[in-house]
Amino acid sequence: MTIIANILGELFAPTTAAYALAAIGLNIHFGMTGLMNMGQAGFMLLGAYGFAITQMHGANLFSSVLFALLLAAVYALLLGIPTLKLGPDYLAMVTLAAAEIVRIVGRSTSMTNITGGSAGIAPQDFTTQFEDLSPLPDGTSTFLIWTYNNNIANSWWLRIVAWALVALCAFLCWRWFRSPWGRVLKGIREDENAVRSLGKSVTRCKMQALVVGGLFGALAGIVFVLPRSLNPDSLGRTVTFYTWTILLLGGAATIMGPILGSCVLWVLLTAVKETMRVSIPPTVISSNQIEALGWIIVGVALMLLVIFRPQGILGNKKELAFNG
Amino acid sequence: ADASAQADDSAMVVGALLPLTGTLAYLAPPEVAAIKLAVNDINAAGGVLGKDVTEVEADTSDGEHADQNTSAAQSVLSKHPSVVIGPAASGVVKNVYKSIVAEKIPVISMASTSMTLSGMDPYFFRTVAPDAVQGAVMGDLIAGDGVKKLAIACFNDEYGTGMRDIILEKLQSAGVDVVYGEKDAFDPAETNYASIASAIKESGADATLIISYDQATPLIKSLASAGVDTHKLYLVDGNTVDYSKTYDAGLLKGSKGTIPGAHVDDAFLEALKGTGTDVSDTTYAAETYDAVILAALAAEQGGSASGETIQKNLASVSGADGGEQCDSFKACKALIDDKKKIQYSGKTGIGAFNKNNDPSSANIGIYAYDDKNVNVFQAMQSGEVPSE
Amino acid sequence: MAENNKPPVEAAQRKDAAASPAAQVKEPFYDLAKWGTKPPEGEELISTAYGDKVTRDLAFVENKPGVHKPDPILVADDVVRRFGGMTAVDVGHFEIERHGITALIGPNGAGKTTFFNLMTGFDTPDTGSWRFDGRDMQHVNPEHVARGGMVRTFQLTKVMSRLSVLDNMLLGAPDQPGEGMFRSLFPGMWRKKERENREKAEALLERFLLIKKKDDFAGSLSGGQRKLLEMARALMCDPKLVMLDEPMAGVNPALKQSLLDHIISLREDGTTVLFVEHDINMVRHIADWVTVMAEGRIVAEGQPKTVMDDPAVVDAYLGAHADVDLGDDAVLEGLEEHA
Amino acid sequence: MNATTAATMHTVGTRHHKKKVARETDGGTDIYGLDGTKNAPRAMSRAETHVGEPEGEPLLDADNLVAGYLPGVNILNGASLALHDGEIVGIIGPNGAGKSTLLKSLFGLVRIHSGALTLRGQDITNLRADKLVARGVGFVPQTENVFPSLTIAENMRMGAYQAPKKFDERFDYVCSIFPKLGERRNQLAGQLSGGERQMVAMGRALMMRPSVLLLDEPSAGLSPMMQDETFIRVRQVNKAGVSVVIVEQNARRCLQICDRGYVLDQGRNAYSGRGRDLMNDPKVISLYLGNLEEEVEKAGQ
Amino acid sequence: MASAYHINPSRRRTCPRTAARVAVFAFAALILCGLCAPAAEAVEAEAVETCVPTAEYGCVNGILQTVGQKPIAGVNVTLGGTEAGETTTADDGTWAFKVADDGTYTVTIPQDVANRHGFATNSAEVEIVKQSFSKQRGVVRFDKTAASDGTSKSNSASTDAKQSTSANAGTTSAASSTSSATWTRFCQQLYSGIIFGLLLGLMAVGMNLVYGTTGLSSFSHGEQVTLGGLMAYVGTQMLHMPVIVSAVFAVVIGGLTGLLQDQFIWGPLRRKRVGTMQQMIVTIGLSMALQYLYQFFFGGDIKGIVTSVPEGIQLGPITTNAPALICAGIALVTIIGVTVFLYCTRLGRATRAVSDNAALAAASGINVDSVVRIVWTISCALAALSGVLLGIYLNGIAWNTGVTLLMLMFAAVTLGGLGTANGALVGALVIGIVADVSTLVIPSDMRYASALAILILVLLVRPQGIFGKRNRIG
Ligand SMILES: Nc1ncnc2c1ncn2[C@@H]1O[C@H](COP(=O)(O)OP(=O)(O)OP(=O)(O)O)[C@@H](O)[C@H]1O
Ligand SMILES: Nc1ncnc2c1ncn2[C@@H]1O[C@H](COP(=O)(O)OP(=O)(O)OP(=O)(O)O)[C@@H](O)[C@H]1O
Ligand SMILES: CC(C)C[C@H](N)C(=O)O
Ligand SMILES: [Mg+2]
Ligand SMILES: [Mg+2]
Repeated sequence: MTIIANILGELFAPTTAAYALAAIGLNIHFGMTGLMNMGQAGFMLLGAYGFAITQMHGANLFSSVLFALLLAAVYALLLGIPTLKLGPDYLAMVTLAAAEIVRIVGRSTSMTNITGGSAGIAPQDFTTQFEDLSPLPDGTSTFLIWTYNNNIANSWWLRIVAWALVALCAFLCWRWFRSPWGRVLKGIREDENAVRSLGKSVTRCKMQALVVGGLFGALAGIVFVLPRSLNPDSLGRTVTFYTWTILLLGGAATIMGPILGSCVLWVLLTAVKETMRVSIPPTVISSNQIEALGWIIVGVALMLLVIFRPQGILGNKKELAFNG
Repeated sequence: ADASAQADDSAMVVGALLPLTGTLAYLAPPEVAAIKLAVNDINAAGGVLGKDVTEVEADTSDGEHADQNTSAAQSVLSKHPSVVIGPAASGVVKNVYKSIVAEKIPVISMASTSMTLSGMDPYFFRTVAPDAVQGAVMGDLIAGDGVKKLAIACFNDEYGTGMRDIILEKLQSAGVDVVYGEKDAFDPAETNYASIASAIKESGADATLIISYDQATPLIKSLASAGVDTHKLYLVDGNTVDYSKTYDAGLLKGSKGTIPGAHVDDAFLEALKGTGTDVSDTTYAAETYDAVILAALAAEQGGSASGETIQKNLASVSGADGGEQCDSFKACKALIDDKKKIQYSGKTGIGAFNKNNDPSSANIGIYAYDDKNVNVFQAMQSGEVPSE
Repeated sequence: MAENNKPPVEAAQRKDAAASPAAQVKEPFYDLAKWGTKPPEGEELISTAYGDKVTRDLAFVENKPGVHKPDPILVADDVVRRFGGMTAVDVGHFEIERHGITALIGPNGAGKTTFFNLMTGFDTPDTGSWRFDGRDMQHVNPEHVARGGMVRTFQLTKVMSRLSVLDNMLLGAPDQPGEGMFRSLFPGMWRKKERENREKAEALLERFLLIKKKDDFAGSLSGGQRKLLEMARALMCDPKLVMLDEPMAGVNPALKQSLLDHIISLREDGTTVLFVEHDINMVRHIADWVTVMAEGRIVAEGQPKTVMDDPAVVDAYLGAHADVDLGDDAVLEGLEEHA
Repeated sequence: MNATTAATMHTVGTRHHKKKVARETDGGTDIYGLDGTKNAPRAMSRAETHVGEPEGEPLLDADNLVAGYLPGVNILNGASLALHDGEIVGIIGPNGAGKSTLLKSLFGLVRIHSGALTLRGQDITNLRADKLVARGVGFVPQTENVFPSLTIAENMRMGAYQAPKKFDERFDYVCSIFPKLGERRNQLAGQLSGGERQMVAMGRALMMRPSVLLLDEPSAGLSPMMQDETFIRVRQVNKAGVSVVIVEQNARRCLQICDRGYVLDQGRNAYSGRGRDLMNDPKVISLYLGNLEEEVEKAGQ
Repeated sequence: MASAYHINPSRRRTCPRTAARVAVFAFAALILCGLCAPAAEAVEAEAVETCVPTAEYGCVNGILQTVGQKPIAGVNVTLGGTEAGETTTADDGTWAFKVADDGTYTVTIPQDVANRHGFATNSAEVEIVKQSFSKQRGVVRFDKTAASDGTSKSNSASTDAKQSTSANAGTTSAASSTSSATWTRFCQQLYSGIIFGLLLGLMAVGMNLVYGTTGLSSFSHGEQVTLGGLMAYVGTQMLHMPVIVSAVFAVVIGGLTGLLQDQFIWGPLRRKRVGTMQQMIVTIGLSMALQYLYQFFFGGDIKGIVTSVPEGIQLGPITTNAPALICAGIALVTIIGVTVFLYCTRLGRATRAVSDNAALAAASGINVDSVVRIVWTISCALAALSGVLLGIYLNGIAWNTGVTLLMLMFAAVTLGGLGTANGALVGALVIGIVADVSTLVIPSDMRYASALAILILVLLVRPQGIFGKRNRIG
């Protein structure tokens, strides 16, 4: 029972929401505009830094979030102005590199005074305001089969806020997808020169997409660090890769794809690992090996999912035929 | 409240958060074994409050998998533990402790040595002394050996730079010049040590201090091939291990290392192996073992396996307000049954928890490498852990 | 699709086919030529005002390269583009008459497409300046060029594969307020315009025989259909000057013929047309003015008839076999003799 | 047919069509309402399908092919084609009729769902392309017919992939036809002009020396001179013993050199006949070939 | 880490003052000692050979050595302060006192010894607090000259790189020797950058081959590298084979995995016409599975392929060793071989043709499937080879070595121009050299950031990479 609660709990865990947000942002980048952003984690990290650092210095919650968004937007502009003319694979590399640079600089000893260096920022330094804002009473609540703390860390309150954000972003995305703006973005995805020849401002649209997706990424970063701590290494390449996996698993260029993908990935991961923990006695293979085996299974499952449903869970198979 | 209420009349459940996969996975086997051993020992002595103690584990992975950190915590939490042992690394502790202590369940970390964790939360304890302690010992060791120019190869990680700063302070007062690495630290994910090695070689240092995890394995070899004297290395707990299988004999002869905790005897290692886990060293095993025993004793003394009770009694069973010394669960339980105050002195030789929930005193073992590249116990330095 | 929704022609055909297949099989499924662009019954045939004016104006222009024209819309001076050691374009002076249909012809690799690229900002020349409608167009990026009213198509078609044909067309429409990021969130602000655009797009698609494919991905179009879409999309913009790069290569001759009427009607809507084409009949049929490019330079200009009869053009472009029936064995024998 | 009657006809047709379309597009996805399964089987004699076919066993015989790109949507709805030894066969038809699809399905690049396809009597249905090349079939696609990041010379080498030793000799031959290719041999094909690319594509096919050559609009984008050159060379190659299937929109030119021609419409055969017969058939002219040339000439006089 | 930052400036500022204070105290202490020594003798500090602080005792100890670190034996060391004592230094110069009481102690050596060796002072003061780790032991050293004191301070103020000047070299030649040391350092860094670049190039070239043929950026390529290293480890350390045999074994296994992967994963995906993005996700999944598979079998620690330490070779200003040179040589030769293969062989051209347009390649008579299979096999074999060399050169291989280097591999191929064979080499060299040489000016934990920044800068100037070519528009 607890296992099932745990597994299903991942469906709406804050981490799932954070990844869903990041993937929605990435969906705007890649699914709509065709920007191969391999550095979504960079946006997340900057968002998280922007939020946590200002919180640490006592700013109020709203301005902290605003600052985080601002930071991500500035980063997107800095990144976008020179790089948006690059071909997709090259853009991928530049964004990946830029995100790594953000992380490496953030964790470097010379930045300790600002970012906390490799130690990052401890949760007690930046989560209190958010937790205090909660209208819920202190303590723990149980809803159906799930029991979580109301306000602290991995809490109901965070879940509510995180999923509200996801819903908001998904709604925006939905609006955009079916709008002329979305159409221009999709046109850019297919062939930017064609769009250019029709008088659409490709650079502006790409930049808008990069910024908007980056802002969603920054929100994702905040949601990601709220239940834990801010550690630059925890928002590294792995996170970007997971985000991509989520996006393509759910189906790129769909509204619900990123959300569903996130749920599937984390539920799958937890399901496998939890089941392994209880079903294999450590006498057969060591605990280390059990956990490793869990990851192996998840890796293989991911491969199989893509192999057997390459367009993603919600994707359109027809689109796949024109992938080139 | 819900969770602990349930735990009140039920048996004690020890939750363990261990780095079973990821970059710290090499540390896990002794910890796993130590938990098993402790649970076995407790149950052999009749369990806690008459019931057998059970154990649940989850894999926190490493700091790069922060999502796994929290989901592991959630996994353990959902099984209503009375106490959570772990996580090992300081960074991971920060990622998970809040959601656990919010449930009023004590967290006892066996290996997180960052100084920023001191007194972080009333429910957070550790059975290992913070880096300040080891750093001080190491600094004296280096100065006392007459080193004039020291190079420091330190990795940029909370543990690495934190420890380095303490050592630097010590060295400075003793008049040792740091010719490399005073500010420079390398990336924990570094793979290519050639350039660091050549920089150290060029710096003309007469001894080298390496603060790292198992990055030391390739680093030492790079140093050796760059021509740095590998008989004058100083290693810390992250990398003071038996290198007899790793290098040709004699490479490290004369180098020294420090490891917190009392020197555990071979019997303990044998006992660990007896749990069926494949262990080759005892790094952090004693700390893990003691953490479990302390928690069990606290439950026993408080008469309940709830987190709150354990938290309340942990300091007292560790000897914070005196009592009769005892060194095993069985012996201590007997004393508690006799309604006596106890003071558990375990495998690590740490003192009672202080007001920061750090060990009030600790031991640092000094080791030297012999010509087989095995770290041989030399001496033990003990003292009080600063609590300011 | 329900049976009774079948196009009547087809339904009839199918019935007939069942009755006497052999007799019916040679009937086409529909009559393509009927899909021309002639005005509906009762309406005036398109006005010929602009056409007449241009013909009048150009009649007095000298037939020599780089000549000045009475009312140029595009004027290019000293435009040079080199790739490595090769000079792809080296145009001294070139003008395009407003409201005229100008054909740009020349052998392969003459630099026609490159010239298009330069004019529309997709490529930057080594030297040169050009003015469009009185505006200096140097260093203007492609999107602004297009918004300025100079729209081009690509020789190697660029369709947006994973967008429907209709969406491809709608992208061509100018001034859609919904293409702003914020405004797009409020459908009220762009619904109406969208509807208008859609109507226009559908009308165009119908002319270009693509209406049945309007909801399919453009990536599924055949080579010729892509050309058609490319051209139709450019016409969505209502450009002042449309530059068509071999719009009819690969288009079925019957359809091509009917589309020529459409191009002519564009002129009467006030659009200037510049097109590259290798089909001499088409050039003869619709062009008011012909410019010949070779090795990057403009080597001849003039009235279609004059230019086509220029021996230099015949030599370099049309070739010796222009009026010969290639099925003739003599052609092959001649070849062997030369060899 | 004169221009005025044509004009009236057009008008009616257009209007008529508009209504038709409106209804049709409401309905659904079946592109032509011609789902192969719903269609009544065609009961045509071989002679009717392949008018003017010479005696004997065809070299390449496609019978009643049904093929398509996406599951459930057939593009070819029973197209047939026969190529005899030493023939040039032309295929013409409106855009989107399925001409390219037919060639691709002959060459194993589009999946054939039903129908028979034989080469010299052997079944080659859905055979992998490179195996067909080994059997002497060559193919020039309509679009994307060069390797953009390979140089011209390398593109030619790919043409001679299965006979690398003959490269020099054949390359000289190709260069004699398209001198430009020789001059620019080290330029990347991706940087070439549209027409130059087409030359590369055609040259590649000529490098191959197949026994059956499938050409998809080889003349598109070429200057008139080069177009003529191409057609002449095709004939020359044909005389040297290569049987050719050629799809063309430059239909008149094509039919001039063809022994026989097929008109394809909506994925099936509409007409067939000797090249010259088709060229002069008023029906075919009005439907597929147009009369631009005549009109221009008329205007010119 | 914050403290590290503050230590330096504060130290610089306070040191002279402290020194002065020490001198004053020493003087006062001398006088005090002379006056009240008999009275203080009540408490005696125990002179011991070595001292380890315990709950009962603190330690005052040290080593007496010359400035050049030669031990000075047989010198009297006097302890004064809370407790008093006397001892002589041992042969290795060490001396130690066990003290029972907390308090301030003064250690003195004879003035003439100090003068003879040019020590700045002959006495020092320490505070002992038995219970406190930082104060329970006081280490006293005298091996500081007045002159060298100054130099070392200015040295520590300058960057680490320049500190190599030995303190006793004096002030005269300091400037010139600093620059020559910097030059040596530069050469050495450049050299190690080149070697690493070559290895990186070898790693990347296989990935570039796959990209060049299928358009797929393989995220599991890092794991293929790891596999090579681990297999070599299995060969040398578990099967006890010679290194060469193990390397061959590793390469064969690597190639085999490539072949099998293509057979069972990539081949079917291609046939289903799955896009490269989707395939990329499959490689991410594969990478994950493989990483943990390695952890499953080999655990989480770093494995050394060879246990011996190679002897250094001096080449001008550069120190190196035979294995490094051999590894670099093999890498270079292999990369050149691959380039020749790509540009001068029929199969090589075929791979490039397939990458451009697989359908057309098939229409040219290329068996696309078998070409791609060969490419996968070669790519994985090359990865395995690079894994072996890497394991030897970097002195160890762990389950995550490949994945940590993946980023650099990507950077290298992108920098050079995706899909171009020599691009991987040049890109890798640039990355390797920049990463290593930049440590001369920036902290080494940021050195990869500098390499990545170079990547970005180069791409801004040449968006298609160094060797990439652009196709025309239109
Ligand atoms: N990016 C480029 N790099 C090198 N050469 C180029 C590039 N773009 C075009 N060229 C060369 O410039 C010349 C002119 O090309 P362009 O495309 O303008 O010819 P064109 O007149 O359009 O020919 P076609 O009728 O065949 O389309 C060609 O020889 C082509 O090879
Ligand atoms: N890749 C594809 N996927 C789906 N449908 C396609 C695809 N390619 C072509 N089609 C459809 O198949 C039909 C026939 O296409 P095909 O390319 O065979 O036409 P075609 O006769 O060669 O026309 P054209 O003369 O314009 O080249 C068209 O309706 C087209 O929309
Ligand atoms: C596992 C240990 C080496 C962890 C280290 N002491 C830390 O605090 O991070
Ligand atoms: Mg052109
Ligand atoms: Mg076609």
